[in-house]
Amino acid sequence: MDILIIQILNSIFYACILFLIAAGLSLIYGVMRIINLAHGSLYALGAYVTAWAIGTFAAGAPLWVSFLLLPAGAVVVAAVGAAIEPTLLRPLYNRPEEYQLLITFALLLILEDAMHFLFGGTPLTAGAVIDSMGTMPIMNLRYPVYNLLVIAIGIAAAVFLWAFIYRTKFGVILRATSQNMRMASALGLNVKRVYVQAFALGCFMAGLGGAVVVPAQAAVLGMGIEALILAFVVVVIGGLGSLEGALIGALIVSFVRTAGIQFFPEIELAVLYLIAAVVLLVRPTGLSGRA
Amino acid sequence: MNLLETINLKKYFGETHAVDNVSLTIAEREFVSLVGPNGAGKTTLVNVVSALFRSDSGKILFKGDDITHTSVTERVKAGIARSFQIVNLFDDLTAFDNVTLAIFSRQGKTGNPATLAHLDHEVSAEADAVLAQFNLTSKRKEHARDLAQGERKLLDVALAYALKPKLLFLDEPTSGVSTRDKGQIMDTIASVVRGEGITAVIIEHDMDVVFKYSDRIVVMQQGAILAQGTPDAIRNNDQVAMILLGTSGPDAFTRKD
Amino acid sequence: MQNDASRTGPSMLLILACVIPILVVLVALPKFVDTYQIQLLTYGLIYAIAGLGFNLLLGYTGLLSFGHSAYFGLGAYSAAFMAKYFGVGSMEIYILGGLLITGLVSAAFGYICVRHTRIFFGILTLALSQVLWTLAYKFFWVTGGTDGLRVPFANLTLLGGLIDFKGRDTYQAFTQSYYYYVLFLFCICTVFMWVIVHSPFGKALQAIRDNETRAQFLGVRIRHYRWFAFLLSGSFTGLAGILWVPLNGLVTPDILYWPFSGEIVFMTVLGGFRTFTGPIVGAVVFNYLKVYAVASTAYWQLLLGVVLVVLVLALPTGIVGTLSRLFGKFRKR
Amino acid sequence: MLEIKAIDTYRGPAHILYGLSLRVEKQEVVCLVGRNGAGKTTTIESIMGFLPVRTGQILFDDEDLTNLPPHERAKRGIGYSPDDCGVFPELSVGENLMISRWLGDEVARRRDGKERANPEAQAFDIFPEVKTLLQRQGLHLSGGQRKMVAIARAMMLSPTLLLLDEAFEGLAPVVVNRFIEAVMKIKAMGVSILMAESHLAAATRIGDRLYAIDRGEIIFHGPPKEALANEKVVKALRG
Amino acid sequence: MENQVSRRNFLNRLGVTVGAAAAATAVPATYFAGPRPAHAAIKVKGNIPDKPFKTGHITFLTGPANLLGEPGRKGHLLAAEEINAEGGFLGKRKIETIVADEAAGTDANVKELRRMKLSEKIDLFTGVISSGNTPALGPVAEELGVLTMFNDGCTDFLFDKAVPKPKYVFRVTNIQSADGVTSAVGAAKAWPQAKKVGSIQPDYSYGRNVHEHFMLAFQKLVPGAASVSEAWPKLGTTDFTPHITKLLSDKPDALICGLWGGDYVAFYKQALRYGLFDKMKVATTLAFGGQPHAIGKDHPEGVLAGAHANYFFTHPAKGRWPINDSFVERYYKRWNEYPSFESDGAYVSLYLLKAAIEKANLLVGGWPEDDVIISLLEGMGMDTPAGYLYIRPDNHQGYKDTVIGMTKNDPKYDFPIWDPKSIITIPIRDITAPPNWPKPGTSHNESTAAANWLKTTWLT
Repeated sequence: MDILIIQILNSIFYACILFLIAAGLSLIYGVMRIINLAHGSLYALGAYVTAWAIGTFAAGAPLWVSFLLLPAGAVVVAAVGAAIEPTLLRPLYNRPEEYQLLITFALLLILEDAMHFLFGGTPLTAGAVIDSMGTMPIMNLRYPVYNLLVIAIGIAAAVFLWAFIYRTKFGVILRATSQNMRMASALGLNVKRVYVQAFALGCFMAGLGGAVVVPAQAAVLGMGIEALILAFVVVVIGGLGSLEGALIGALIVSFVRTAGIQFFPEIELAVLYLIAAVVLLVRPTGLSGRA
Repeated sequence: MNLLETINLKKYFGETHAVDNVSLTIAEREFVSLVGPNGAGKTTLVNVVSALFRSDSGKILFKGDDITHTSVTERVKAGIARSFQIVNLFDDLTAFDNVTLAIFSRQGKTGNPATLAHLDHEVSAEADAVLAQFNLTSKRKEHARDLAQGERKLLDVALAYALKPKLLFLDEPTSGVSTRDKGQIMDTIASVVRGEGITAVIIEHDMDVVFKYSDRIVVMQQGAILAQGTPDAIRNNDQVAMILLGTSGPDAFTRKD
Repeated sequence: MQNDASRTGPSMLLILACVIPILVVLVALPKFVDTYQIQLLTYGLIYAIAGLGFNLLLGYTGLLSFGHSAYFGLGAYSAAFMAKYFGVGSMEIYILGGLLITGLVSAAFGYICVRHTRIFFGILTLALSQVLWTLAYKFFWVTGGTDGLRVPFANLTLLGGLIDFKGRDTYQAFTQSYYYYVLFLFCICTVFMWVIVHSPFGKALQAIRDNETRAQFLGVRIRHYRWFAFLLSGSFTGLAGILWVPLNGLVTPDILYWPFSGEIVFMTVLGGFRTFTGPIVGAVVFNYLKVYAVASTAYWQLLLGVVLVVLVLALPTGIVGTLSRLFGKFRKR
Repeated sequence: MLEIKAIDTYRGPAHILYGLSLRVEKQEVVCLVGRNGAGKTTTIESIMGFLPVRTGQILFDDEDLTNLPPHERAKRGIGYSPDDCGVFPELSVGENLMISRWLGDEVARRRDGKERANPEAQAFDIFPEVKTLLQRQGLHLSGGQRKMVAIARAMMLSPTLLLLDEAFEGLAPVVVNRFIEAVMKIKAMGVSILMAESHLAAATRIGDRLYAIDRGEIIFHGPPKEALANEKVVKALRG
Repeated sequence: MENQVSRRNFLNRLGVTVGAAAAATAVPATYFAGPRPAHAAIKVKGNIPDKPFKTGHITFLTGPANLLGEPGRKGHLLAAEEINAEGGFLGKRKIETIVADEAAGTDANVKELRRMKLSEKIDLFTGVISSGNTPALGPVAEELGVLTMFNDGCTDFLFDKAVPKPKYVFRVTNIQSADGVTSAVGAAKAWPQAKKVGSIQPDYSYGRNVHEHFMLAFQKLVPGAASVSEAWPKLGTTDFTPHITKLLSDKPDALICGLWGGDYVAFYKQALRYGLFDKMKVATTLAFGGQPHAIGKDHPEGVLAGAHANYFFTHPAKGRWPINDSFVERYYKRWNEYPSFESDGAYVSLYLLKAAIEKANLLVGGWPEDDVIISLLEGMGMDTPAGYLYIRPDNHQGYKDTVIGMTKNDPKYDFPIWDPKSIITIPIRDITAPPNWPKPGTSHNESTAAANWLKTTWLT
């Protein structure tokens, strides 16, 4: 029973992280029709920056300093995104989508090594944050309190993002641009600026995912490539460009993965890819996507 | 004998009745013009008959066979070809290759990966003949994207023609072409089509052209056939004249049910 | 964008005039350069075969597969299985058996994938290749897991047993013989692919790429043709995988993982995917580029990434495309 | 107010407009009539900035717009209702209107030097029924409703010039009259209008002046009545 | 009870020694790893070219495995610097090292080895951490004919199957099957009641090897013991929580953990948060395998901490084995950290080669051919920081007595070390297959010769 609770909590925790990454990926696709292969690396960058910031500035400082530094990864990644869009992506909007895919692949290669260069080859951790929050008992077992915080952040992010997209001026602009870019510009929206903002927001989400996950795990090279492929599975299952889809997909992937490790470890990953392939075949727009 | 027959054909787009209960027959070797104001449903009718769209209801008979539910390829094989209002070519291929492709397809050779296309002299000769018929010989080696608009229009028709169809739909073959080139293009097309005895249905708005080349004119409005007849009969039909000229004041917007 | 492949009636004389000197150089090369360079070039030629196959889909059919690692890996693993479980050492049997397996799988995968185009096609190919990757990774009792399977050249025979490499210190002999073996197959593949893209079928593929609707209205059965192109493409890439195994000595799941698919795309774009020779040049250059990048800096990915950025932004037609444009300008002057 | 000087516009490889010139004066309804594919939409899109103009100039209130992006043109008070209406399908009607209201505030402030008292007034005055649709998704509007929303939305921008592309296309006859009234109302509000129309009859009813376009060239320019009498125009528009 | 008595007998029969005794060498060695004493001058016969001695070193420069790769590289460099300070091999040939990253993947490593030999013309290939890589690189080294001293990647599979008759390839650290068996002996001694065993292993050959040999030995030592839970996280995983939960749910008495490098660090930190160490006894094979300071003070005490059955710098204890004292001192002075078993392995590799070269020079004069060096390396013995090392001629594998101990915090260090009282030493001959034992695929089909030997002969 206690195990079941922990496994459910863990699945939700993992779903939150996946949602943060996938929502950004989906948002960028929704607005700009670009599949960002570097998205996982941006997630990793968020993790590295937060771990580095906490390791550098919060050593020996009170706990609140660490919490203050937690979003550093998300902010930096958003800034990186805001720099990437106008320089690398903008020249390619009129070109076939192959080139957009390729440039993000190049970006992936560059980011992976840039992190290697900046943060070194050894994993960075921010375990002090999670350890300082301690654990709570769940019947016979213990569970890190920090994980609950991440779940809360994940839910808050989902609600916030939803509200942001469906309830604010910027959200209306974003949706309008994604539905009809030309008309949006004819109504006075600076589409270039909206694209930068959307891309930066998508990157922010990925960076946030990395930032909140790093105290619980660690920032290591290659974490982005693994995350990307799972985020891909998430958005394919949920539906490219759909926020609800990212949520549904993240939950499915996360629970299937937990069950997979418990019951069918040999084919856990294969099952996820197969689900994605079947969804693509039967409903290419995903479970909650529109035709 | 009727080559094509549509029976109560319908195609709606939401509230728009693009093709509304159209029953039309086309006889063999006829040159029919399809005219009518914007949005009358001419192009939609051609799209449905050429299987680009599925009809909502009704039947299409070709040479007496029911082809309502056949695919584009099957209709092409049966002998229905068409050109497009907005030029629809293989832009990265040469004019010559555009035409050879149609010939290869007609001869069922496109499935063959083991012979060199340019060594098929029979096809090359035919392609050159087709290009010559359409006055495109000098553009043989140009990529389709580099041709002038008028030449592109001609090539579009040439592609359809190279399929040696029984029935050829030509959707505004002179639209987007400067006035200068229009007459020449129509002359070329008409001479080829007449010369080969192909049944042709042309959507055209230049009434000079229509009156000059057609055996029969079909006038459409609001998705339905308003009138049809010989050029002379249509010329003298006041209702048609008013609609086509758009001079009928508010009546122009009256739906004919 | 220029398209060499679709020029009407390629001039045989001109082609032979270009090809024969290159061929002579390639044949004579082992006399002049050391084993290591020959070995690198062999890798390059093998990737070139993969690139040729891949480009039939990307360049000629207009479908971007992000899962071609699957067919390369399948070819490689088929050969490795034959070596490990059936004690087969004959390269010819590897090729026949491997082609059969990659052919069957690419036929099956292709049947599924060509239902979609554009980005969905890309994602579907990616997902399917990842399925194979996890299988190779997880079913270690068959595949050796991350350790992979060894295919030592010591047990290998070429030309139905005429050439073998028993005994010690035969690496040099192997490298030379195998280079010629691969070179020969590379020539066959190139000619074969050249015929395919210049055949009526190849023209039909280009037609589908340029204008799907119109191709349909010429009576071309689009999905059918795409499927067949997929099958051919997968088989070429599979052949490359088969040839790669003895040279590499072992096969690991890395070549099934999606970044390797990315590399196949990379080399094709590097050379220029709108030209016939682009993928060949791209594959050979990419191989050198990567080897020397890895050898000279720990940040080789960064180097490759920057090259790719420059390529996409400044030279979208790739090496061959850019050269032929420059050559064209030069000639016009 | 709006002056187009000899523009040449291409769509991809196709040369569409050949040295086209036209003018719209203050508080004037100008109709651009021509058949499908004659270049009407291309003209409108050139004015809006969607298509680059290869040669020629576009002046608005004596300012050269030729090289400005679309949103900058909108900011100067050019409202636009495209032929497909361009209503955002997954936004509510309210949100559709809101987008141009934000800019409209800026446009009005820049022009009048003060805030708009009631930004919605103009739009709802023209089409009161839009008020009842505010919660509805763009996707679920009928063709006529979509046209109304598109025009109301353009009016929210507080424009000085309104570009209407095929505003009457596909409308039931009763509704057409409502739209013609609406155009008159807009004109009375002091807004200039450039309409792309394929129906000569409708154009002659509402246009103060008329340009006829065929194959990318202006073949006639003058009062609507004269257009009806002009054989060249009539020929070009028949079909 | 009877079982326990006989088990104790087994332990005795195995020759297990407990506590700080150890380092009693069976054979007195002529050579030892470390700088030459000041009074002993280099005696060189014949002319030696002063061409640099090129060495290729592939190791993990990046990724979680860098925790093992880094000390290996540092050990190698320390030895090279010391030897070069004497003028190089035979006083003439200075060692030059080119390094490449093992994390680039097996295929890339194979290519890099070929480049090093064919293009850079290296004289010696060394390094390699992962046991996924040596079976790939070993045969390639044989093909290329490059003298090779692997300092790790110690899978049995290398000399059992991949290179059954090695010529150029040697390996210095203990054979892999000894890892699992050593941990099993340590665990059986500490927790004789533990019957339900859980296992968490990296999902590749090392993990499978540990799992198999641990279970094999443990079931012999603790009758009735059975595996109740297995978790196989991918190498390089950062999130172990689903695996930890799985282990918790299956409630084993003891856990055998073969994770290493950064993976182990991540695992133990996450396991702490779920209270895993309170719920079961934990035995590891490589907890102390990385840089010692990589393990924090938060690591629980009483965990059986393996060091690949090789070496941990606090053992032999200070004052008991001067070779170790001096090695630790010099290593710390050079790198400002303590050595790991990888440091020892890489360091010893070069000194082994040095000894063989000097011996060969005395025999044949001039710079000796590889063949002569190889024949002298075969069967060579040497006193090393870890104790006596012997290179067995039949399989070119280095053997030394295995050690393992329990974690304990010591105020002198910022990280846990072995509790001196808990350290056990097992004679290697008691836990591994003897020379010329049939290899897999000959008279048996076990995964390793050791497994077959354990099954058929051990404790019977």
